[in-house]
Amino acid sequence: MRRTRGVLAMTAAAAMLLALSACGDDNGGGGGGGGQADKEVEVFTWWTGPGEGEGLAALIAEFEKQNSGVKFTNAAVAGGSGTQARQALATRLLANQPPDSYQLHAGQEAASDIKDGRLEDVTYLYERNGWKDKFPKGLLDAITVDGKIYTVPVNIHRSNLLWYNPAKLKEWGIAAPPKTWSEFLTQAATLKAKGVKPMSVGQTWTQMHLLENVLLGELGADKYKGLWNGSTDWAGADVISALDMFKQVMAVSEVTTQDWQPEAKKVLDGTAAYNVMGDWLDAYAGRDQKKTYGTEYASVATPGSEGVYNFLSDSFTLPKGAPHKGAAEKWLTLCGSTAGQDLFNPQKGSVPARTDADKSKYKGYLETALKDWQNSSTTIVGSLVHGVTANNAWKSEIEKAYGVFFQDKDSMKFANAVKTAYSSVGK
Amino acid sequence: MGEAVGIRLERITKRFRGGVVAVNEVDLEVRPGEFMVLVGPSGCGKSTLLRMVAGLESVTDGTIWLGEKDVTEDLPQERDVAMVFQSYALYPRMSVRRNLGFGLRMRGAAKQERERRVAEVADVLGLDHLLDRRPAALSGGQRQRVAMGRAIVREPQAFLMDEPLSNLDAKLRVSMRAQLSLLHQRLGTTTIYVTHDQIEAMTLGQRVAVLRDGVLQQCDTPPRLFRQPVNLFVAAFIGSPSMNFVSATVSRGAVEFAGVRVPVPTGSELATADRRVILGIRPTGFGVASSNGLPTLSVVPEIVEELGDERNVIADVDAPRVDTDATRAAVDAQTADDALLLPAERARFTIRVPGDLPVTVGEPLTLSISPDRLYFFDPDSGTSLS
Amino acid sequence: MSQTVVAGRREERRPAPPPRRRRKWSRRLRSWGPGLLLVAPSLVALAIFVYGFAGWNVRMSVSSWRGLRQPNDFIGLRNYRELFVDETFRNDVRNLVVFTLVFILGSLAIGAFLALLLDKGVRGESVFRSIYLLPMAISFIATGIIWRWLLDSSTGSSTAGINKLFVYIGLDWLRSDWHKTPNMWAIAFIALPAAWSLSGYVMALFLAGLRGIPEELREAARVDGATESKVYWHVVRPLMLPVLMSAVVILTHISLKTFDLLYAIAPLDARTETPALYMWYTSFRGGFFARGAAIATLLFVAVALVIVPYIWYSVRSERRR
Amino acid sequence: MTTRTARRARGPYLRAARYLVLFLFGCLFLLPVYALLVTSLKDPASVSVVTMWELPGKLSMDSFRAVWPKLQNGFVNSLILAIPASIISSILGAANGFVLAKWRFPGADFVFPVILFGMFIPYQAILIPMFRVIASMGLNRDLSGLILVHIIYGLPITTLIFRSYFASISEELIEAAKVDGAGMLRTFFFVALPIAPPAFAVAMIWQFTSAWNDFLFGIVLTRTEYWPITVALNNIAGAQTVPFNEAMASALLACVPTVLVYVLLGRFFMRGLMAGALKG
Repeated sequence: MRRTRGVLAMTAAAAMLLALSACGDDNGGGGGGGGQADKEVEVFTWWTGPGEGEGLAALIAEFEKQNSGVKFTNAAVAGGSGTQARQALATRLLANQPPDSYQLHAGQEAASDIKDGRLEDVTYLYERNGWKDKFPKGLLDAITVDGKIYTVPVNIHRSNLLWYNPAKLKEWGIAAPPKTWSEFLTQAATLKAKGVKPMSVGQTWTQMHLLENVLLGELGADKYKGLWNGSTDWAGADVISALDMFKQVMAVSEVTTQDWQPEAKKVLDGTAAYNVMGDWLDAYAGRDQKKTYGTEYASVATPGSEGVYNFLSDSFTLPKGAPHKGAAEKWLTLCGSTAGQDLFNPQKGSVPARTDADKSKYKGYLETALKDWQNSSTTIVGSLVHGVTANNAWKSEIEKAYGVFFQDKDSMKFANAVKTAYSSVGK
Repeated sequence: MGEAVGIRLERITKRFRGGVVAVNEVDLEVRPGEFMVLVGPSGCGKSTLLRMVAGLESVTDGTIWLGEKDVTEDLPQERDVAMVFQSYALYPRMSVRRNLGFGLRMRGAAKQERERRVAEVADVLGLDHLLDRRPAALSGGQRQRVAMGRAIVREPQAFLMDEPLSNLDAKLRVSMRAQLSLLHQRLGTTTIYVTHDQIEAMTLGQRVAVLRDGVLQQCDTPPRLFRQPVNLFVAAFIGSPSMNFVSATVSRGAVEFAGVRVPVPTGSELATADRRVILGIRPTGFGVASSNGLPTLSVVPEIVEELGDERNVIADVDAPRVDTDATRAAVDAQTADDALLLPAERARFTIRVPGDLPVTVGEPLTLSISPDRLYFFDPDSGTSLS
Repeated sequence: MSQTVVAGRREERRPAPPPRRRRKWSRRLRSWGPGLLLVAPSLVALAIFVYGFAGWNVRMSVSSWRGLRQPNDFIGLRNYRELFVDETFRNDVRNLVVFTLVFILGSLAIGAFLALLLDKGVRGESVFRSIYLLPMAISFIATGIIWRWLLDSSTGSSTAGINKLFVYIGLDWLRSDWHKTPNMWAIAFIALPAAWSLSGYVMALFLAGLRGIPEELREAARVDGATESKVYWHVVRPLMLPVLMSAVVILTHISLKTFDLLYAIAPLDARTETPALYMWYTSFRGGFFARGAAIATLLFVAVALVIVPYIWYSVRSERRR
Repeated sequence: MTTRTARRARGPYLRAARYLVLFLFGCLFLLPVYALLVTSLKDPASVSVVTMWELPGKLSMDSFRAVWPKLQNGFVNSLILAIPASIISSILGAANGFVLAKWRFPGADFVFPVILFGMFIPYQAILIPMFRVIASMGLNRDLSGLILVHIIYGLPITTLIFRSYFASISEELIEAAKVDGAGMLRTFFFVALPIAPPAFAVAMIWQFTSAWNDFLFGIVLTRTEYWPITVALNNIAGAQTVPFNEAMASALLACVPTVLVYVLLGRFFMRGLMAGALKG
């Protein structure tokens, strides 16, 4: 009987506590900035798959070497491109119990958190470590909001890549990967005749990854950029015809609900000819599947996007109310340092955000990618799916609209939905 | 637990939510150590009254005194009474020993005290060999005795028993009745015993309270109930087989029915009255025709019930039958219901005759009626006139 | 001296007892007071955690809360109006209706059929029973993961899962894309794992119902000449209606609440999205908490429409019995 | 042949057909479990989706060894969560059920349906407010918030189970205890609890499985190191980047405890249903 009374007390206490706390706005955050001697740091990422997992592990090892005695908690939530991580993080932010640092795509994805006053301004880290001239101007512009910088980019990924298996392509009598999407459609016809699936596409976010690159290929860099700042009219004829092209590309592809790795494997195994995916596919194909770039798998810019670098960047933040601020700053400094970036990027399969990285570490695909990224004539555009061009609210509305578009194939309705969403939440 | 105390009920009323009055202003006093029986047809409020004394039913009006203490509003656990239920209500998961000791345990009696009293009662009731068994492993009679034991161990100020023998078979019931009386003589605890069986009431009760529709008809010793019933209902209810009734007229000092005139006992106000009455004669109230000059009545026996050393002769009499709600209420407690079998106007008599008297169905039988064995009731109110 | 007490009045001899009303109340309080005290904490907790939060959720659904900063404004039913013209929401509601229908009919059919088979008493009944009840022990997440591979829709040489089974037993024309078929019936296939998981429970409910019917009723019908099928139709069927209703109500409420199964089988896939999932994505991915609260309230109302009459009916029939 | 002998002759065929159908359904129900077992016991190298149904060449525990480190934390968390939650909500449910069945207070008939509705509430409708309150109390920093929530939302079902079970106690037993001097608590302790084990079994099965299998509360109310098994499982196998055999092995490990509970206490569950405990 004693236990029941104990429990009754607990439930009653809980109810009373509730009355005290009332709903109101989020009350004060967790402990203030920790002193120098933080014993622990919790970093939130979605790097659990092959390639990205090893990259993160290398960084953590380096961090623990530099800051012995500081326990590193890797709060990683699986799910390609953070599909599930965003939700787990949102609950933490809503409860005002942020981790010490969390992974974020550089660009608009950070906008909503900045608008809600959740991120510390880290410009002082840039000045302290002299990073301002170490990062390309295009990237800095993308991550500066009202003159302040809130994120430390660790790497640069390229979204507009078409992956294929050179040996298989020759075998199917295809001279070279298509330069335009219409050329891809013609190639698709011959491939289908040979019983080969022209393209493999995975679950929703990989489909939208394909969509953004079809838009880029059909509209060109300037009009593509206009899509995100309101200057290009989504309902315009050119956008509609680009959307129709996307429908045709999807029609000839094998679409499943799996994440990107199984779809990439189909290209390596030769059951599918092409797959449009970011350059993290290189780490998966190279290290995990033990294939060599150039012979067993290769990549070119997606049709119509030659010379354009559709970039996205993984970056880390310093949330307001981070329990261990000191340790978090050390983590961000490591992420922004050449040593850190050169340790991480080769594993992850991305190029370093810093321009002064040690080029010798980047071989195979990364070598060409680094050359393209640092070549001043390359035009840089931002990725929608990976958070550069749209804030979370608008992006989730676009995802919603895409869900309908996927089923009823109505381009005009999709375009209008995206347009109205932009006016209500996009800016 | 202190010597026996009396129980007094003052103008006790019980009205249920639906407006049904189960008990209607009952005044009743049970003297210390007395064995009082509440009897009456089903639905007469006897159980409700008992449950009110136990505290299991709230009292709408009136006061209940246990000795000098007003317990009307006390909870059952605050009253020093013990109750034996019709279904025995033994705790299924407890052994007989723990069942017997449960009451004492609840009232905080020390362990050795409990064990001593349990052993003592188990010995008295012959339950020693059953102490470690579970109720499910006992026979009906044994379970009944454990239920009794549980009350006795408590040595409460009063026992309350709600038809405790009704679930036993006939033979066992008779022997348990005897044990109950013996126990009462030994323990002397004030007891209220509820039953619908009037034989049980007459044999057990030092005094018997007859109830009908929540109203106390009469509370008296069995002999006086038998001989001086206050009204038609009590007369019809007490006695088995029940009293015979017939409509008759009293004139010039004698009552006349079915062609026979029987003088009215001198000295009663009926001697000078000239009115209609309801005449009652108990089956044992008839003599066998003999020369002692008593008025005789001849009847033609239709059924003869063989009881061994006695016989019940059932015959109809050429006089109007009495069929009031009082007799019907009383009858519903008995088993036989002859009213339906007979044409409306002829009354049916049951006559108890000695076993060796030659009686054959169809052969007329003459019976003598002695004036002092007659009962007279007012036809309208049913109250007794003698 | 015994005194004959005649029905009727007797004058007062004792002093009048203290005022009756106060002490009558104290008796009533002392008799059921402790009971209420023992139940009170649960009542308070449920009042807050169920009804308090549902109310608060409604309050949120009429605000314009988006992003992490919660405004206290009031915008009336705008969120609800927007939902009714929202193509995704209508699509999700249609999906939910299709899922619920196929799930309930499937589970009822399998559950009832198995219960009827077992009702006659079969040797090894408890083994069959535990096999059929087993899937209920497995969480929807694990079920989702297992069935995602079983409902594999690849073709040609990489055929797998149930399609592969069809090939083994020569029914390869039965091959299907399962929940990846492009039309509205995609979600119907998700009802397959759901039915697999809960038909055992339906079977248990029905078996309990069948066994609840006293044997004498069936024997009486047989004596009156009814054949076995007539006995089932005329005696058993009417008595099984309450059990059938409980099963339908319980399955409906489970299907309306389904979230884990869909989240595990096909996350972020519009073809198999239901309002429960839409609420999750729009709140925690897009930050549209007010719209999420509105969807949740509509879900609450839908469940209440099914459950409240059912509870009211079963409480009333319990009182009548 | 007269109809009677025909019917008797047909009898054995009917019974054989019935067994066959039951056996077939048995296989259908066990098919997914077979796939689960076979795949997780196969040697990881030889595992492929296409050969899912083939029996394992040689048995190997490698898949389990590979996933156990990732699941271990979740497994322990779920035990810490499910056991106290089911015990406490069952005890509270027993007390509520007893009061609502045999120690009724005015309005008890109104209170019970109100409690009962709590069982059917869609968690989405209370998710955000509940999350805000638990977070503001700081209970989402470890498992205590999740345990409290599972106790409270488990109360309706356990109260229902015990109320319908205790309704079968004869009224006279309760009155006998009263007259013997037992108040409410002691009557509950000495009369109701001793015969409550079957109802406890049903309540414990139901509560343990629902706490163990819950996902939505788990993902909202806990941090990474306090994730229950379902969230950990979804994080491993849900991301699809994990090989097929590891997904199956982790799914298998995740449902071992609940399957065990069902197999061991299954018959209580049926008896509970028979007693109308879950008629609901």
